[in-house]
Amino acid sequence: MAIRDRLSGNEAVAIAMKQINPDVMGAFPITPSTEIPQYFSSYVADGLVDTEFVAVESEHSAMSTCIAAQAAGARAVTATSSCGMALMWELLYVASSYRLPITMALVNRALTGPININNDHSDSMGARDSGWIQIYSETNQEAYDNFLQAMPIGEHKDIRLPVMVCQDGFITSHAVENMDLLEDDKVRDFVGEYQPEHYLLQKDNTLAVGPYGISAYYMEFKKQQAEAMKSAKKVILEVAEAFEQVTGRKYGFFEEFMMEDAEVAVVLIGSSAGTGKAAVDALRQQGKKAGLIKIRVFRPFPMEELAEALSHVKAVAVMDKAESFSAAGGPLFAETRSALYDLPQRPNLINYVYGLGGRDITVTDFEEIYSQLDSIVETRQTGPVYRHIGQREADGAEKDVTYERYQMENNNWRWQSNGL
Amino acid sequence: MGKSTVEIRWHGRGGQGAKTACLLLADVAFYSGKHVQGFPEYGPERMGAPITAYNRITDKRCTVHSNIYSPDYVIVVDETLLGSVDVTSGLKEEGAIIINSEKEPEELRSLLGGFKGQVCSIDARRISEETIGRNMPNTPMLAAAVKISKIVEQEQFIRDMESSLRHKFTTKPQVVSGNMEALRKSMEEVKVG
Amino acid sequence: MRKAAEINEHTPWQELTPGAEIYEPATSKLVNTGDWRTMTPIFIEDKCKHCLICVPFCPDSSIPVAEGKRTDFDFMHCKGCGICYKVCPFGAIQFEKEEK
Amino acid sequence: MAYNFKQEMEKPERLAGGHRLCAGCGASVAVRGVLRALEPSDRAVVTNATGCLEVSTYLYPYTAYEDSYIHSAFENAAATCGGVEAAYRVLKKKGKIEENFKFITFGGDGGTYDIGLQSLSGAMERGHDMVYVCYDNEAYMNTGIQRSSATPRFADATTTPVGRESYGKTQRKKNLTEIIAAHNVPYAAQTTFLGNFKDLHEKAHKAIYTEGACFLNVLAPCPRGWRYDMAELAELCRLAADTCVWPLYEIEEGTWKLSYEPKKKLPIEEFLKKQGRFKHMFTKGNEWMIEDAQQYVDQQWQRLLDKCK
Repeated sequence: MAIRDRLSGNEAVAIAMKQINPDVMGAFPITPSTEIPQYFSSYVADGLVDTEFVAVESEHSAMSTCIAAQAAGARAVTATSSCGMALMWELLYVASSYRLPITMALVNRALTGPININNDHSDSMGARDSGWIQIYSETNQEAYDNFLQAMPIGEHKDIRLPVMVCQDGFITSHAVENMDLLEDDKVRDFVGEYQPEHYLLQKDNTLAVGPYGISAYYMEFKKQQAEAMKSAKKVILEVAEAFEQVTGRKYGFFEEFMMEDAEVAVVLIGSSAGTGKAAVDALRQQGKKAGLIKIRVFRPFPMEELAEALSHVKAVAVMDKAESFSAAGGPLFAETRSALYDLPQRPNLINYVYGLGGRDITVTDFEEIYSQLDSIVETRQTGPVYRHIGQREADGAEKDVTYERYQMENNNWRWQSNGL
Repeated sequence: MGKSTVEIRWHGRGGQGAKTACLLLADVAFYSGKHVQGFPEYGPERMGAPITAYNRITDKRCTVHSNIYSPDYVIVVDETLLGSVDVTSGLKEEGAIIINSEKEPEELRSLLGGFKGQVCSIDARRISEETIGRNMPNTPMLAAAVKISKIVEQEQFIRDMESSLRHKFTTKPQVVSGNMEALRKSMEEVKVG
Repeated sequence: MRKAAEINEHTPWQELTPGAEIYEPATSKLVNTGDWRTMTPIFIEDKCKHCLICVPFCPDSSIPVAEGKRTDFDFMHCKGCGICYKVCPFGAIQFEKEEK
Repeated sequence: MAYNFKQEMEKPERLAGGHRLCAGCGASVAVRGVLRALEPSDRAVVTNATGCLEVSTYLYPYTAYEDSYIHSAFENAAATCGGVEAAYRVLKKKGKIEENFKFITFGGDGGTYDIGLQSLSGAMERGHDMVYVCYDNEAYMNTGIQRSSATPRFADATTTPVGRESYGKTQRKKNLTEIIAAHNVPYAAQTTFLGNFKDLHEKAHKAIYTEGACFLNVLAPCPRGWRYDMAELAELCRLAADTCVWPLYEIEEGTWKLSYEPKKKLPIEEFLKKQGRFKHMFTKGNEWMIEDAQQYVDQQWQRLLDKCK
């Protein structure tokens, strides 16, 4: 029997960690992920876990600790956000290239500047090429479920890659929602023991990790990593299937919402997908054939599967909660458009960058986006491809949504200082 | 029971516990079998700064993750915010605002820029001082919110709160009785105008 | 798993150790750094009093010790720096131009 | 236990030949010396900061270490060592490991005095049961002899070159050993290669077998960066000690102790004149530099003597 509870996203992940009982946690506080090591420290303090909690002096050392511990034969976890992960940057590459299946709870937050503590995906999107598996969550339930699936994926002998499990800062991390937890023993059975073939503290053998790799070898190691990432697709689905057996909850590379007969669709990542679904529900009631795809697994990118899922759609809006400053659209857009290239008949595609630094996105925004898609279908004119939504504009005529809500007389914004 | 989706906005100051009250309300609704969301709006609060928190309470799971712009209820934990924050912004006319104040509802209405719906007042400061022994407006505000919004049935609310408090304060029964007294008193005393 | 001795610049990616790990100790012994030498230390056994003072000073671990006595240089690894020649109190090490 | 030199020399070697460090390198002499202090029954995990030592001792697929080894980055060797040690503690607690392991980190002055100082300070403060060994060769040798905060005043380095308007590095050398001592670690010491290595050996042994975070600072001359005849390694170390440029001392549980007092304290020129990096100090008109350097050494030496009283 599942345990019914109501938890914040941070608490949900902390509980997942407690149930897994990892060997080492290296962490340094940063908003909005701070609560995770805080909750976890209280489990350590109460003797509920066996974990060595290493309260390091920086995120850089947090990731260094995890890399070393995992190489030593331990299961290591961390939690961070934004600048914290940015400080780990170099080590993210070390972790994946050393093939160490560390698990990171990333609570997505905007990167500086200006300094901002609220949600967008600029932190993880910036790290998209670091060789980590990236799994995103819409809800607290998904943050919990994804965290439980991370280790069986990353630690699989054909994969051996670190996994970052992402959720949206504050929007889910600090919001209490209903959820179902698994019993501790079921979690332990599902996640299993960490049994690496080689590790530093092995009884009968030595291990040397982290050589200088001359050009004669470097490329071969990158090819190995690339192949591991490709193999991860299969394992991700196998683990999802095993998870469904235990929980009844179904996961894939992405979630298709009302896509079967959809003529227009939105593709996006994270908590905003829920808001988008509410818009789809409303539009469906008006008889409009709207659908939505929520990407769960961004690395590896489910290219063929996504193309298939969008093959029958006439117009698609890809929504990026991160800028890539390519002057040509955000990262999810670039990947999605590339995925669709091989289709014999491609939908028209537009890109919206939205929600940066905690800018809210509402059901009304989504309704506007779908109506833009409708007019693309009608006129067969794509219009501007690379768009932003939700920002104030000098020229009122340029607006495609109403902005009153961002100008609410809410003194919060004036008074709130930054806590980091 | 009321409608299938109830949206509530809390206004308070950092350190007064508006966020805690918001989470408590989510708890109360959760125990009654509802789907809940309780979330504060961040920037991080600092002591004394105005903060906002939200509840979305529904019969079926609500997927929306945006803030609440047209709440059914607004709860103001600190009366002094009335001068600086547009607390009735977007508040539905058929909804209500509940304000922690010793003033009468009609007197408060004049400070609310023409809001036409229900205005309720509750002297949470006095009630908490009388029952709990210090100014802890959370508990009385929570009770008033439950009574006015009817998101859960009152008797069940009282039962749930009692068992939850007993669980939390096993070694401090006086805390439980004080809080329970605060809840009951608040439900009796909330003034609807 | 592949041994270091079997790994070289022709090994395909499928056969390299994952993550560039090595599962054996001290595989550097396979490397001939002796060919770096331009000067060679010569061990004059007759003069040697086996004080072993040269041993810890060798950067290349190339002065083997057995049963309390040093033996001849490990010329596969000795780079010919001459430190041992300088520290020897008994003139038991000569230092001469390498003849190749 | 008294130091038995011959016995120590017979121990199995823990750093193998075949690494690609320069001929005459001081770093590998330091590593050999420290690892020799391990009891043969104990196993070790060696951690290494990026640097000459790292790129030369584990060049795929050739590791020079008899023990397990991990290098992760330049600036995080101490945190890396701490991570291994944390894993050891928990795996031991869970009964997954039975053997005794010791944890030893090597970093150059770049990875220790400078870019890795934060990580080092963190690990020392947290008190991991480990030893951090700095092989101090007084500049960033791996990237080509750029100045570091361990480079002494007047040294000619590639980012503090001697020029028409410049006389080399203008700042003094940072006193890292004192900084680490200020963390109140159980054991910190300075040493170099002297005589039969008794000083280095005993300090390494104490550092390895004292519980908690310990620190060793080993002056490890670099013939290329210092520009001296590589065969002269031992002489350079002796002069560093006898001129008191590099005093040998230890701080054990807060007590300062001098480990070596030269019979005759030599003038600093003896040390400087052997090295190309200080050559300009001996040209006419630059006598003030030697005076300045001498004055500074004398003052530092006196301060140390006062601490060791």
